[in-house]
Amino acid sequence: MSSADLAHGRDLAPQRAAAQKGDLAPERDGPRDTGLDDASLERWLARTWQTVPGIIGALSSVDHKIVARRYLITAFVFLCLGGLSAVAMRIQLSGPERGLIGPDRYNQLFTMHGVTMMFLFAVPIVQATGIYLVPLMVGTRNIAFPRLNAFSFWIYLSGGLFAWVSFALDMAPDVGWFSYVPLSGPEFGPGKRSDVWAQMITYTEVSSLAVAVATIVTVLKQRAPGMSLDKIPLYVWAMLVTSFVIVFAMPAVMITSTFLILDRLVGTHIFNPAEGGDVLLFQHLFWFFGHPEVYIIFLPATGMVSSIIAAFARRPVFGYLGMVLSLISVGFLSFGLWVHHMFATGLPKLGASFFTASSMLIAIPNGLQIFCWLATLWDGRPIIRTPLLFVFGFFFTFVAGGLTGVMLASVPLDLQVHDTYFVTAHFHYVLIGGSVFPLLGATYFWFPKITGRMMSERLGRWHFWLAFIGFNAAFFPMHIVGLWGMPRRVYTYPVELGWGNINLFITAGAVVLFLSFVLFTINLVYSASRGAPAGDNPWNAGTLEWATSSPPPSYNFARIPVVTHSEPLWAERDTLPVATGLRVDVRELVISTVAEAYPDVREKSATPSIWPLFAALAVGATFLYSIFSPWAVVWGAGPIAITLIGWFWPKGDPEDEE
Amino acid sequence: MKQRPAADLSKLPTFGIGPRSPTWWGTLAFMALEGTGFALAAGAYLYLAYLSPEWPLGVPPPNHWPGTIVTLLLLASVVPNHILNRYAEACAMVPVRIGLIVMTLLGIAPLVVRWFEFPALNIYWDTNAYGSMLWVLLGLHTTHLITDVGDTLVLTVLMFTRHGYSGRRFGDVGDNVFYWDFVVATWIPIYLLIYWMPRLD
Amino acid sequence: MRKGRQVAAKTRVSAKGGNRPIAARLGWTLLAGFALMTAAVAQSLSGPAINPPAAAAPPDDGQWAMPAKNYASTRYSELAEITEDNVKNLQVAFTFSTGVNKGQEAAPLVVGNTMYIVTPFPNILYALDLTKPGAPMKWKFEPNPEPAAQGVACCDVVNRGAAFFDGRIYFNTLDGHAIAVDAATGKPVWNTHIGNINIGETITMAPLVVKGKVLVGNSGGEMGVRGWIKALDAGDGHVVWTAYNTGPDAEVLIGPDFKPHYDMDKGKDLGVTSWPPDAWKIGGGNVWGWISYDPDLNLIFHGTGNPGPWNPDLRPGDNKWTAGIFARDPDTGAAKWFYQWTPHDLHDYDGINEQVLLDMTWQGKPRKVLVRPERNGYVYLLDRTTGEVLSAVPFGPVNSSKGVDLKTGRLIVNPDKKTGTGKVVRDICPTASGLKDWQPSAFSPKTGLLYIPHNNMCMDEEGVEVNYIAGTPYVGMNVRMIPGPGGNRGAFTAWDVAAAKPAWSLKENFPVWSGAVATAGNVVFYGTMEGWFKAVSARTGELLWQFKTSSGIIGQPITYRGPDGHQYVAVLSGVGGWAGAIVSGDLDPRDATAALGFVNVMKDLKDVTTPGGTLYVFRLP
Amino acid sequence: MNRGLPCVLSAMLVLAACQREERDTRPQSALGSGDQPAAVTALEPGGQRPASSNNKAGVFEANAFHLSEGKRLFNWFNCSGCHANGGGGMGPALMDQKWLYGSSIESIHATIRDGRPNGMPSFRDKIPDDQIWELAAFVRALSGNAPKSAAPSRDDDMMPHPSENRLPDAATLGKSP
Amino acid sequence: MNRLVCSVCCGAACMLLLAGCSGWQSALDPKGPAAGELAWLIWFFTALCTVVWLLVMAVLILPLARRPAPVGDPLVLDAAAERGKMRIVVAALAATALILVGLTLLSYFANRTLAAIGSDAALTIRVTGHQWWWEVRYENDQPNRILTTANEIHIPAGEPVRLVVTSTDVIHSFWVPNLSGKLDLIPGHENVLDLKADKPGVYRGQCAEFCGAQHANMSTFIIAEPRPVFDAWLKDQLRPAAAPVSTEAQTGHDLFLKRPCVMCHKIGGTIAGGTVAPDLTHIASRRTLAAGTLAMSRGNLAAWIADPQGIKPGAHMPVVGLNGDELNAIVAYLEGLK
Repeated sequence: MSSADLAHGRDLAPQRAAAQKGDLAPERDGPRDTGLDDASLERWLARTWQTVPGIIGALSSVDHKIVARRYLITAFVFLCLGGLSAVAMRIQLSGPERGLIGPDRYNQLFTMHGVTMMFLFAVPIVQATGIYLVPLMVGTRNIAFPRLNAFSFWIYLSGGLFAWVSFALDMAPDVGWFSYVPLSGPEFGPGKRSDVWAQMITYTEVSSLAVAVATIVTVLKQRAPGMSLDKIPLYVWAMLVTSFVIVFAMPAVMITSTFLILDRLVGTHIFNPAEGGDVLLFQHLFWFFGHPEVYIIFLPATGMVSSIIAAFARRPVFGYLGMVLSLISVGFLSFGLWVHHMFATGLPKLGASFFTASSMLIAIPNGLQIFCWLATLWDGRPIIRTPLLFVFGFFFTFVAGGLTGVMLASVPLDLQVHDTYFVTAHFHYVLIGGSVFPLLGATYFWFPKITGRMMSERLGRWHFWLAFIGFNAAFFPMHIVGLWGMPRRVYTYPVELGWGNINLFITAGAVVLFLSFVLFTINLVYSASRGAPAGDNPWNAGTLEWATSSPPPSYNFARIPVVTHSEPLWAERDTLPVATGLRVDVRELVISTVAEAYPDVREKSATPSIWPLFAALAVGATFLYSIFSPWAVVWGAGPIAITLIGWFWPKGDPEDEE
Repeated sequence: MKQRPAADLSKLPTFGIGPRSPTWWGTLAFMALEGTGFALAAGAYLYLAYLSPEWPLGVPPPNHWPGTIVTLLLLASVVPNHILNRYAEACAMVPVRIGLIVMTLLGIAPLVVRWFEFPALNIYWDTNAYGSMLWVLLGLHTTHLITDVGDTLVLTVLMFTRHGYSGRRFGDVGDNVFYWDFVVATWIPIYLLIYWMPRLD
Repeated sequence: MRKGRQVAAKTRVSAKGGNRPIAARLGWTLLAGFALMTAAVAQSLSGPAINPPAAAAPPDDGQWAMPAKNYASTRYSELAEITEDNVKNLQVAFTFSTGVNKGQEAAPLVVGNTMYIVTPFPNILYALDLTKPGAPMKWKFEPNPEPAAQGVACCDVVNRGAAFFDGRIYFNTLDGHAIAVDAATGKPVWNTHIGNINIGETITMAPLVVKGKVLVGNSGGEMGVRGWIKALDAGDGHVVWTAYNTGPDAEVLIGPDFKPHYDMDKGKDLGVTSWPPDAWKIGGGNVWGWISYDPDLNLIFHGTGNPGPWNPDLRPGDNKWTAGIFARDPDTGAAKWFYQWTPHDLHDYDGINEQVLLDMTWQGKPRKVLVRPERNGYVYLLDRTTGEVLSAVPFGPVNSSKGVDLKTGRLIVNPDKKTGTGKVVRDICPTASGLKDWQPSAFSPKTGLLYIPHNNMCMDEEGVEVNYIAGTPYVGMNVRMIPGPGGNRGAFTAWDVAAAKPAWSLKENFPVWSGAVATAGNVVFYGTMEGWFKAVSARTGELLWQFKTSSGIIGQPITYRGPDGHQYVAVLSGVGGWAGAIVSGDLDPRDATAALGFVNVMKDLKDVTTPGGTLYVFRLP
Repeated sequence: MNRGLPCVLSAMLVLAACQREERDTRPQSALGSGDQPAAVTALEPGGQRPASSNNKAGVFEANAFHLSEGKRLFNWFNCSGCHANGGGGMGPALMDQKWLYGSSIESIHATIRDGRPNGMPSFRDKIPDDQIWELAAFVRALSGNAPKSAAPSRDDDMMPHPSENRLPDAATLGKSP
Repeated sequence: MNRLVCSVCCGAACMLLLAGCSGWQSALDPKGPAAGELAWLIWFFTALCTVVWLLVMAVLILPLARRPAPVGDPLVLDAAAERGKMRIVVAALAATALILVGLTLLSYFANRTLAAIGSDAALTIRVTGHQWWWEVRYENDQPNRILTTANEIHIPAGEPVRLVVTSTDVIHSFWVPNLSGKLDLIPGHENVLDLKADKPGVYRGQCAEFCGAQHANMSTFIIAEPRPVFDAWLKDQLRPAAAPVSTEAQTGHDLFLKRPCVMCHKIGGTIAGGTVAPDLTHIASRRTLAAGTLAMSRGNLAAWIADPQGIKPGAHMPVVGLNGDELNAIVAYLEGLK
């Protein structure tokens, strides 16, 4: 690619005229990286892109890696909380008629487990991984809208705290993570428990949506020069599709939870069957989000699997185009099958059969992905390391979960297994198998990039086998006990039904699974401080994140890479082609065109700011108050507006002015 | 890893307008998600209407004049909006300032209508599900009006400060124009749903 | 907002494709009120004579000894001193405060030179001496009923009047006593306890004395009370017979003489088999309205109240013998025939309204008939010897049913307006209070018109779960009433009995909850809930005179010849009853379901009237 | 900061919420049998009346679960038959500020338990004492005397009246519905 | 490694074989045509899915058995081999699609079979869900033969029965796995479930949609009996409650009507007419108490009345505070209500 290509058609004639008239401030210029030697370039960039030390600096940081790290750690803490609540439930269920936990607390526990795992762990952690990796993989210096990104973290953190503080106060939601009306409605859900659910969902989804928007724009507009659509890493494709799914699915749950809080708080009748509302409307709206939600969690995992498989099989993933198309079609199809969560509600038979067909249909793109990976592995000569072990675990469990999913898609069959432990087993196979195992693999895979140190392979293998055995021991028998008639969400069961032994076995499995996570935590903490130094590219992988140092500097890349191949580091073994000409005294990055990724504009990325935190606090306080009074919206509007103006008002930085 | 310069970006402009700017794409993404919200709320309205033996429930259709006036105002505002857009693209400060003031006023005008319409509506939100959905739809759109007018207002003030002499600000004006189009575009289906669908029978 | 709803209700009733017959009838009703007015009047004046049977309506003696004036229940006086021309000169002769500010539904009685008034709870009986200026109190009798009875009285603690027979005044107290008082001295003669307030039984009706028997029925259809009618010996008050209106034939006094006209009423123990097990024991069918008596046929006619609870899901079946009419032998109580206005009543259509006994020519044949403007919205014409329905025509907007099948006698229920547990059915017309409730109409043989004071309202209903707990309400229905088509909540309609269509109709803002009286001077009197006492022309409905009383009027006006030989008109003013409970009970208008849904449609009544209890008597100067 | 926010939040919520959400299904031990009848009038000879000695009933009033149980029982025990959904009918309105027999929760408890002469039946022995307290708390909530944050909102039945959160705001909107 | 995978598979297979063992409330132990159809479907799907899964696992694991070859250039791919692989992938995809079409058709036809089961049902039973019990009403054209009972549903064996299910509070789900799939009870909706028990027997069911505090203890029993036994039962249940036979039972009867019991429960033939709690007219003829929470016995009755909140916390049955004698008397009375 030559400079001539880049300049083609990129001029701004009218604007130049305006500048001459004085309507535009004259373009300022500063030092460029063109002639700088590596050391002084890095000095310049480090000073420009640094996160200011000190507490204010930390709170103002807009570095996508710092925000992502916070996200990852917070999500991990919520994972632990969710896991602990699961263990507590399993202990209660380890035998028939146990009195350890009463129904009231148990119902809060399983609700918190579901809410935490779905909204506070699974979605945030896949997004957090994306926040960290996507800018690196597309070769840019920061995520698009970095302040929005920081804002979303504060929102997420306070939303999660909000949920768990209310749990500590005995006011956690107790109606299940999908919180069906009328049980969660004004008449049958006394107190503030369902309000906490509703507002906490709306609130945390604001953060997911913000991150999704940032991710989309990063992928579409900030790719390194030359990274045309067919050269985007599969992981980035997965995050892009996921973000689109989020953009179209999350509003549904926000609408649902908003309708619910309206019903509860200001007496609307949207879900009141007596006054023209309908309780099934809630389910339609919720599952319009709820089913894509599964793919929001699963699609990024497929991206991780693709990355790991490519690195260990030592070849690009087989069938790139097929993989991308299957990602996109899964994204589309995920919106067409929400009704299969409602087969037992007595829908018209023909409509239900249609949804059987559409639910089965999604197995085809998923199958294509599986086949492509298998073909890739078949071709390669994989060396078994922990990340790949987890990918094998993923295959083992996810395929099983996918197949039980096919069973659930069948209307008549679903009528027997719906809302039983069979379903519990199924979605844990899909979510843990399909998402958590890849995530764990991804942790082992990218940990060296994030920390600069390798994780312990020995502990990793122990971790894998404990997790794998514990997981299957805990969840495989659930299929059986579900078919034996055990409904989900029961806090106890009678002796006569003979579910005692198998439940004891399940609990034992759950404990093993939990222990594996203890081991994982130890490995994380140990390796972060004592692990072997990793180097830039320990796995000798091909995508751009491995082109920079481990951990990456605040500016990611000293010079923006120019991409010629979908696995740039494999294509350019010795020297990486880079672009020059960016300013080093301000946060300048390259905006490129959507399809071809021609460099188009040198735009400035936002500087650190404390205002996103203030804005998050204002929004958080509004939401908290809104549980108690609808006037919160009125009282909260002022502070929110002020913080937002503070956020967007130019402070005289060059980044703001040009 | 060693690096070799392969492209020189120094001649690239420092700001882009419209689809060339990431902000435009961010705005588009927000429109997509808000549009989904509108679509789902409208879907819920239609779903409940379909289930009901009659619609609206227990009241005559709402007086369409406030809605019609708002529609006319909004449609009329599209013209100055796009004139403003042209000036913003040309980075012409004085016309942009005038255009922003006009757009602020044109944004406030429908809000004034709404201010009188809400208390005069045919039904309250807590009367029945029809009332609830009516208020939800109207409220949703009013919220967008308010936020966009707020946005326009701040931008107007900004354009009168020294910060206004920046390509980015003109880009922001373009995005504001873009978003206003969205606010107008979402109104049309809601207008038909609220005022004319109940009169179809 | 309310205005909007009225319009909506109207368009729905008239415009919906499914309701075309009703719409057509409604059109008739409305049209008739204006366009056909003159024609109707002309026809009624020239048409064949319709008169009450002479034995049931003897020549007028200027007295008013029973609330319905006579056994034929015509509420028609032959006094003609007050005429269409001079009624505008009416002025107050005297007033009298009853001292009780509850709904005054009673008709004053005038016998000889004394006027008797019975108040709502605590049911004080006053005797006023009409011979002296200002009609001072002659005596009063305080029965001191149990105050707790107020807690089980549905719809205000009213009393609908006393009856005079053979030197005694007979009346009932809210707490279930029938009492005979010496008319001259005010001393009690006997006092029989026949109702048990602990299971919710009260008595609000005016007794009727027939052949030495005092006929009394109980109230409490909203409390799970089993309805009955008793005959008490006028002499000593002992119960001669009791006829229940639900349960086995033996208790309903259905015997071999029982010959209902329609198949649906034939069968053994229908009072049991048309109910779910045990439900008939708490099934309502009370007798709290009007009884008529035909001496020639030796039959009494009484309606039966609604089945309980209101929620129809809890009582599948026809629910015999509720919401119908019985013809019984007054001596034994034995039922002769029965007709059910509203089988398996869905909307609290009590069947207790007045029946006017008339002899007329129907389709060329002379028939002994019974005219009855019924709560479900139809004016029924029944052959009173057999119970055959000759015609049933709606006299206002009705969409809860689509007419009466004259072959089977069955009301054709509109399935769209069928209520049930957990679903709100909107815009049911008429309301639970009926197109016309207890408020009795008057019939003038001079015009051949029946003057019907009635309501014009619709309602939303939702069945809900309900527990039977003895002595507490057993309703199971949330109700919310709204004004009917046109927005006027009441109307005063003159019904041409021969033509079976309205002659004219006056719109009233509030339900016309008072009775009517017609006179030979071609003047008809009625009162409104704002407190206006109105005189209108019997032929055209033209308003001739009105007087604003101290409170809303829900009482029954009467007219009599005073000791001075002049004609007087009397009425009790004092708002209350079900319709006026919002004022008399000081209810909260914010709750749409208050007073079984009536409050919702009467929110503004508190702004126009206050509780009261005053007798007004008028005469020409 | 990160640590400060949750602390402040939790402190606030602890103070505000703990008891409100507790779901004690056997609360009888919290109160005596309620045998000490409450005075029903504010008028008392001999100067100032002594302060109420027993404020335990407040437990019921501030607790969302008990209020919602009270609301359920209000319908189950046919209270709604006479008092409708607070607007009254055979019995007086409960959602206004007029109290015939005293507005304290103890007075209402006494009213339900022992009845009142003008028609209110006595439910002594018919309703367990806990449930009477729950009913009394709900009755007070009807007229806005319980914390709104704990009070139940609309029913899933026909709308009887504007939602609880709307009531005081009718004036703000300039007219009542 | 391989051995381990094998043993896991074997273990899984063994567990599946065991699956048929726990018969009570098991979808795998069908006792009616609907459940039979569904069990067949479950087994078929399971078998097919197992085969698919084993194939995928085989393809995954087999290359591991090959000796790792030296790593080549990651980007140099043999075009012919790629094309060959593409063919295999496409073939696998086609096979997947074919299987899915087959399964979709299979479920469609199974659905049709299920719909046909109750087309000639002579008996309609209305089941209304309450927190946390089932109200059961046997519909009849003759109103006085309508029977209302609770929690236990007697049906004639070998005959299709139509259940009309709805709810008055929250969503519940009716599920008797041995006989049929589940169906939700939704306020504002009426759903129809047809079922048939092939043989007499007692089949346990349980609420399958989370419905609040006592979701776990909301069970039901379907008792299928030969037609004559069923008819006799129905007739017997239509009788009013048995009169108390002992003085203690008489005392209990009186207490029942004087104490809080009367506020919620119905006993046919007495003034107790509550509908918000289970009908107790023939409570002693039922197998269990409190929607399957306790077996019916004198001791359990006493325990339940004395402390329902200890047994079923959150249930709507309150602690009523009876002394020992009162409790015994009421239990004696209820025990006589056969």
